[in-house]
Amino acid sequence: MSTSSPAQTAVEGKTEVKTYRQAISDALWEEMERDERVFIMGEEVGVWGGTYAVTRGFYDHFGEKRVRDTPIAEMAIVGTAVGAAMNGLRPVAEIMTINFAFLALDAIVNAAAKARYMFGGQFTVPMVIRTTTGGGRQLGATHSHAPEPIFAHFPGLYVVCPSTPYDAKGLLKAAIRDDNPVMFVEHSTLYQTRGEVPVEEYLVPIGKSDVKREGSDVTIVSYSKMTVVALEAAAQLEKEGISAEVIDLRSLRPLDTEPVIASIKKTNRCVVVEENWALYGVGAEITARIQDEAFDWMDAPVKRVSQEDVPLPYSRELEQSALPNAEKVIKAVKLVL
Amino acid sequence: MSTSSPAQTAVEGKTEVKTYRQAISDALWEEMERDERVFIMGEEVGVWGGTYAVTRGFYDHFGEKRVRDTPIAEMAIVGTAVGAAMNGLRPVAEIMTINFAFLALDAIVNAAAKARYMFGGQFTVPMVIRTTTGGGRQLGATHSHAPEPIFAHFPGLYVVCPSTPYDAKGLLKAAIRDDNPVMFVEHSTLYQTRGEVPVEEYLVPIGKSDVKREGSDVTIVSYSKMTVVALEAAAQLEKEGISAEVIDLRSLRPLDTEPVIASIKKTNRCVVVEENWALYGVGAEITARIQDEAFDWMDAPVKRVSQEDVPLPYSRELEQSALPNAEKVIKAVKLVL
Amino acid sequence: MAQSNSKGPDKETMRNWYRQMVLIRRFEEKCAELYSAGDIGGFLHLYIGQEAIVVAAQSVLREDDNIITAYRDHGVALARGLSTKGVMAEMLGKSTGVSKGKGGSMHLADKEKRFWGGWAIVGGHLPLAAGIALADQYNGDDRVTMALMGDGATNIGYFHEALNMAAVWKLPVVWVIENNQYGMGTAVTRASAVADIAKKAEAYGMPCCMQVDGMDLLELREMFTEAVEYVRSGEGSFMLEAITYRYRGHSMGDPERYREAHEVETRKADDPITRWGKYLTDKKIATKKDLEAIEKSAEEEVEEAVEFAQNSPLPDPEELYTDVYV
Amino acid sequence: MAQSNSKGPDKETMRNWYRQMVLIRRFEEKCAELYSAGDIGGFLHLYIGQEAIVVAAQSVLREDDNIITAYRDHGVALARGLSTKGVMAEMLGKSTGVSKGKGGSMHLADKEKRFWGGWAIVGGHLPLAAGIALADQYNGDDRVTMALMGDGATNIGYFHEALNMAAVWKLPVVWVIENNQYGMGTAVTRASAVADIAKKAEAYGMPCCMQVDGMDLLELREMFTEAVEYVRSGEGSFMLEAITYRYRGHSMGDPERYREAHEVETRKADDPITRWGKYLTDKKIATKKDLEAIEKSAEEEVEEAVEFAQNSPLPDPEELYTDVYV
Ligand SMILES: Cc1ncc(C[n+]2csc(CCOP(=O)(O)OP(=O)(O)O)c2C)c(N)n1
Ligand SMILES: Cc1ncc(C[n+]2csc(CCOP(=O)(O)OP(=O)(O)O)c2C)c(N)n1
Ligand SMILES: [Mg+2]
Ligand SMILES: [Mg+2]
Repeated sequence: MSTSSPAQTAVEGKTEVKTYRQAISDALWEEMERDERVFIMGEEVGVWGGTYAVTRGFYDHFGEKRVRDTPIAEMAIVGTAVGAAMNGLRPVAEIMTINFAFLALDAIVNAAAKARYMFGGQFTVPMVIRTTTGGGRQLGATHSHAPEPIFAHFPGLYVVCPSTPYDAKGLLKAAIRDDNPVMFVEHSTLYQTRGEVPVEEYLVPIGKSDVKREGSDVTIVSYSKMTVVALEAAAQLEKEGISAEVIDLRSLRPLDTEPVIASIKKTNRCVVVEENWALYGVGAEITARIQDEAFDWMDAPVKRVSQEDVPLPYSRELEQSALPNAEKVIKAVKLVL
Repeated sequence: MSTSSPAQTAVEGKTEVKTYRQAISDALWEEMERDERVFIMGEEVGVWGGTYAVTRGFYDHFGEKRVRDTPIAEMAIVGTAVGAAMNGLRPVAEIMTINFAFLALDAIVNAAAKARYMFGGQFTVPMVIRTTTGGGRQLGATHSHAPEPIFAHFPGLYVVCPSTPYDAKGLLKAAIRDDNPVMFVEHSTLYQTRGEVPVEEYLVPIGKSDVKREGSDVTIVSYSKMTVVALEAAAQLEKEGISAEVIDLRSLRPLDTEPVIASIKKTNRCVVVEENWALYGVGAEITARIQDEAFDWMDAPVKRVSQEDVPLPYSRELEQSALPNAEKVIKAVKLVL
Repeated sequence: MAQSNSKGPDKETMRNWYRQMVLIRRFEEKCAELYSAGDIGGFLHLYIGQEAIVVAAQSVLREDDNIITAYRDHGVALARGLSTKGVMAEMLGKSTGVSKGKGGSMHLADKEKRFWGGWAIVGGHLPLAAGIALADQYNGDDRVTMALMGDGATNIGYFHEALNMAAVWKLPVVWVIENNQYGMGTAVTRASAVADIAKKAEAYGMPCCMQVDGMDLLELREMFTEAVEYVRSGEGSFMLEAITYRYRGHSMGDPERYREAHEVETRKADDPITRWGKYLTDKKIATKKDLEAIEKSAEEEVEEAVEFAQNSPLPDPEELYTDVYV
Repeated sequence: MAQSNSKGPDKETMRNWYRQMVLIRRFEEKCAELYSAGDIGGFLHLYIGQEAIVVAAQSVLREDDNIITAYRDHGVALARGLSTKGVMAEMLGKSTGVSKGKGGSMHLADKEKRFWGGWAIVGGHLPLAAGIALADQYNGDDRVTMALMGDGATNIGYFHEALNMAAVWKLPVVWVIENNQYGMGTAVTRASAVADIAKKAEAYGMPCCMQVDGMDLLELREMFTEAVEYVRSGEGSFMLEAITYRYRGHSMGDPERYREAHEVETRKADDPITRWGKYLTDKKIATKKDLEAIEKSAEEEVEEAVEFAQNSPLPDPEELYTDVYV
C-alpha cells in the first residue's frame, strides 16, 4: 500500500479530487458500511450533520442507533465509547473540537489508554476519538488550541494528524480498524482543501512519516495544517533557489523520525513547524531526536517555528501575527542555511 | 534574597532542619497567618489533615471557613478557586494528586490561565493549585503520573516543582503572593526528605533555575524528585573522578535555561533526568534549547533519562525498572563523556 | 438601576426596560449584518428572542451584585450597562473593545460593573460563579451572584459539581437556566433525561422556580425578585428556569436542520418585546409614539456604536504579548 | 450461579452466600496483614463491613451479566468467582495475578467473567458502565450491567454525565451506591447537598430504591431483584442506594480523625455476616457447626491463596513492555 501523498506524488490507480472534509466523511461512511460494529457518537453528529458537516447524511442513512447525538458531556462521550469498545463495538467518538477534549483528558488517559495495560492485556479498546484542532478563525483563547502533543505524551494512545485528503481518508480507515485507541485530529481550516484520492479502497498505515516534498538544502518537519504552510514556504524558497524537503509526521504517536533522520543526513539543516506552543511541543521532541541520532550531521541548530507563547486573541490581525506562516518558516530556513 | 539551596550551599542566617512536608506546611501556615484572603480548599484538607498530612492542624487553628473540605469534584475545586481569586481572595486549591488534575485541565487551561488575557487584562487570578506528583509507590497506572510538562505547555500558568525543603517553602510562599495562577507540584516521595530551612522568612523567586551542585565534566539537568536522583548519581560519579554539575529547573514555566546554557559552555555535555515520559517532555525542551543556544559548545548529543514509555505497572520490581534512577543517569553520563 | 422597592417600578423605569430589550435586539441584528459582511469573525451567538430574561434579571439586581454568563453574552453586557460602543468595538476586534479586542463576541466582560464575563466552554463558568459568590460570602458581603446558562449546559459535569458545591456551602448564587429548547441542534428531551430541567435542583436540595415564562418580563421579574431575595437572605442558592426561544440559529451559519421554519414563526408570535410594548400601551405607560421614539433612539445608539467601532484603531501589535501574566 | 427463580434459593445456595461473605472478610483481613508486612504495596481499600452488598448483587445476576466497580474491588472479584489465588497473587504483584501483577489491589478484572475491572479514578468507571451496557443494547443482548460506586462518587461530574446519558439512551444499568457514610474522611452530608443520595435519581428521571439496608442480605436481594428485573425488561437504568459502613479506614494508613471509635463499634454490632449467620441458624438452614466449617474452609482457601501467591514468580522483566498496544 502506498504511503505517498497527493501533495507530492502521483497516486497509483484511478483517483478523484476530494476535499479533506469529503475524504474523512467517505472513510467513516465506508467503514460503517463495512462493519456493523462501527458507529459514531458525539455532539451534533446526527440531526445537525456534524458541526463541520463531516457526518452530513449519516443520520438519515444509518439511523439513530449508529449515529448518536449526545448530550454536552465530553467525559461521558469518551468514557462511554471506552466501555462500548471494551465490550465489542468499535466506536468513533467525536469531540466537537479539541478544546473540549481537555474535559475528557482523564477518560482518554486513564481509561482509553490504560485499560489494556493495567489489567494485564485482557481488554482491547478499539475506538477512535475524532476531533478538530487549530486556531486562526478568531475564536478566542478558549477555542483555538492546537494541543496535540499533550495527548501524544501518553503511552497507550495513538495520535494521528493528517494534512491531506489522501492521508485523512487512509488514516481514518486504518484508525477505525486498529485495535488501539486512536485520537484522530482533523484541522478545522483544512476541511475545504482538495487533493487526489484513490477511487479504490486503501489504507494509510498509522505511524509512518511521509516525505511530502523532496529537497536537498534543508528539511522542514511538520504535521497537520503546518504541512500546508511548510509546502507553501518550500514553493517560495524554490524560487529563491533553495531546495526544501518537507516531511509530514502524520502521527505524533507513534512518532516516526526515520525519514527525518535520513533527510537530515542529506540536508544537514532543519526547521520544525508546529502550530502548538513551543514549550514541550513537537519541535522540541523532533529536535531532541535529531541531535541524538544525527548529531554529527547537523550543520546548524534546528529552528522551531511555533505559535507565539500567548493565548490566541480574537482580533484578526493580532491572531494571525501569533500563528506560524510561510514567511516565518522562510525566515527560519534562512537562519539555518 | 538567596536562591541557593541546602542541597549544596550553606544557607545564610539561622536555619533548622525540616522535612519537605513541614516546610510546605509552614509556608502555607505562615501565608494564611499573614493574609486573611489566603485559604485552602480541597479534598480531605480539613478534618483529615491532608492525605499527605501537609495541612495537619490547620482545620482546628484556622477553622472551616479557611480550611475547606470539598466534595470529590476536581473541576469545581479549580473553577471555584478561579472565581474566588477573580473576586479578591487568594485561594490555594489542593488537588489531592496530579492524576486527578486531568479532570480539572479545562478549568486550569481555559479559566485560570486564560481569564486575564482573554478579557484584555481586566482580571487577575491570584491562586495556587497545590498537588502532588510521581510514581514509584505501586499505585498502578492511573495513580502514578508525573505529567508536569503537559500543564507547563500553556501560557498564562506557572508550574513550579520544588526538590528541597528550602525551595518548597520559599517557592510556595512566592506562589501564594504571586498574582498569577501557579500550579505548585510537590513530589509524593519527597515529603520525608530533610534539609536546612532558614528560621527567618524568605522567598524563592519563581522562574530561576538553581545550580544544586557545581561540576565541570557534565551538566545534569533535572527538577523535582529527579534532582535528588541526579545528586545521587553525581555523588557516585565523583568517586569515579567525574565531576557533574546538577541544575535544578525548579519551575517548568517560566523555564529558566540560562544557568543550563552557562553550564554547558563549561562542560560541553548534558544529561536531562525527567520522571515523565520522554515524548514531548522536559528533556526534549531542554535539548532543543541547548542545541539552539549552545550549538557550538556541544561535544555530544544530550541524553534523556526518562520513564520507560509504558504506563506504570503495580508490581514493585517492574515499576522500579520503569523509573529513572541514579544508575541509569550514570550510564547516560558515561555515554556523553 | 435596581428597583426592588415594594412600590414597584416607576413608568420611566418600565419604559427603560423596553428600551433595553429593543437595544439588545437592534444590536444583535446589526451584529448579524456585520458578521455577514465579514467585519465580525469567530462564532457569533445572538440573543434575539431571549431579551426579556436578562432585562428582568438585571432589573432586580443591585449595581454591586455579580453576573456571569456563557458565550451568548451580548444581552448581559448591554443590560448590565456596558457601553454599547465598547461592546461593538469588541465585536470588531478593536482596541477600544471592552476586552481590548482580545476576547471577541464570546468573551465580553467588565470588571468595574461586576460582569464577570462571557465564557465559551459550556458549563465552565458555573464553578467560577460559585467562587465569585464564595468570595463575597467569605468577606461577609451580601452580594448575590447571578449565573446564566443554557439548557444544554445542565448536562455537563461542571453543572453538577458546581451546583452541589454551591449547595453544600450555601453560596449566594441564583442559577438561571435559559431554556431555549435546544443546545445547538439537540432538543432538550434528546439530551436531558428530564425535560423539566428545574427538577435537577432537587438533586441539590435547592429551591427553584420551574418553567417561568421567559417571554413575560413581569413574570420573570417576580420570580427573579423571589430568587434574589432568598439568596440575599443567606439561605444559599436558588435555581430558576426560564422557558424561552432563540429565533436565530445557534450561531451564524447554523443550517437549522433540527427545526421547521413554522416552529420558529409560531414562537415569534409570542415575542417578549412586542408583549411588553403592548403592556406599556395598554396600561398607558407609554404611547405608540413613545415606543417608536425609543426604538429610534436605540437604533441610533447602535449606529453610533458601529461608527465608533469602525473608526477605532486595531490593537497595537505589541498587545499580543501583554496581559498573559501580571 | 444466579438464583432468580421464583421458588427462592435452596439451602445450599444460602449457605454459600455465607461462605462468600466470610471468604471476603477473611481475605481482607489477610490483605491487611500482608500490607503491614510490606508484601502488598500501593493503596489498599478493604471491603470489610460491606460484604452483603456484593454477595446479594451477585446472587441475582446472570453469569453473562456485567459488573464493574471502583478501587474497593476485592469483594466484587471474589463474589464474582474469580479465583482467590489469582486475586491474592495480584495483591502481591505476581505474574499469576488476575491482571498479571500489573494492576494491583485497585485494578482487578476478569474479562471472561465479565468483571470489567476495579477503577481507581473516582467516577471514571461510570461512563464505562454506560458504554458496556450500550454495546449489549446495540447487539440486542438482554444483559444487565451493574455499576457499583461509593457515596462520594455521586458528587463528581462523571456521575452526572454518565447517569444522564444512560437515562436518555435507556441503557440497561443498575447503578448501585454503596453509601458507607464517608468518602475518605468526609461524611456524606459534608460533601453531598442531599443526604438521601438516591434523590439524585430524580434528576435523571430514574426509578430507585432508597436507603436499602446494606447489612441485610435478604432485603438487598429483594431490591436487587427488582432492579435487575426492571433493567432487563428494557426500561432503562435503575438506581439503588445501600446504606452500609466500612469498619476499617478508607485505606491502610487512614488516621481516622473523622470518626470516633465508638461509632465504628456501634456499627459493627449490626454486622451483615453475623446477621446472616443468625438467620441461617434461626431458620435451621445451617447449624453453628456448619457455619464453623464454612469459616474454616474459607480461611483455608485464603491460606492456600496466600501460599500460591507467595510461591508464584514475579512478572518477567520484559512484561513491562507488553500490553501497551495490541
Ligand atoms: C464543553 C463544550 N462542549 C461543546 C461546546 C460546543 N457548544 C457551544 S454552545 C453549545 C450548545 C449549548 O447549548 P445551551 O447550553 O442550551 O445554550 P444555548 O446555546 O442554547 O444558549 C455547544 C455544544 C462547548 N462550547 N463546550
Ligand atoms: C477523581 C478522584 N479524586 C480523588 C480521588 C482520591 N480518592 C480515592 S477514594 C476517595 C473517596 C471515595 O469515596 P466514596 O466514593 O464514598 O467510596 P468509598 O471509598 O467510601 O468506597 C477519594 C477522594 C480519586 N481516586 N479520584
Ligand atoms: Mg439552549
Ligand atoms: Mg463512601
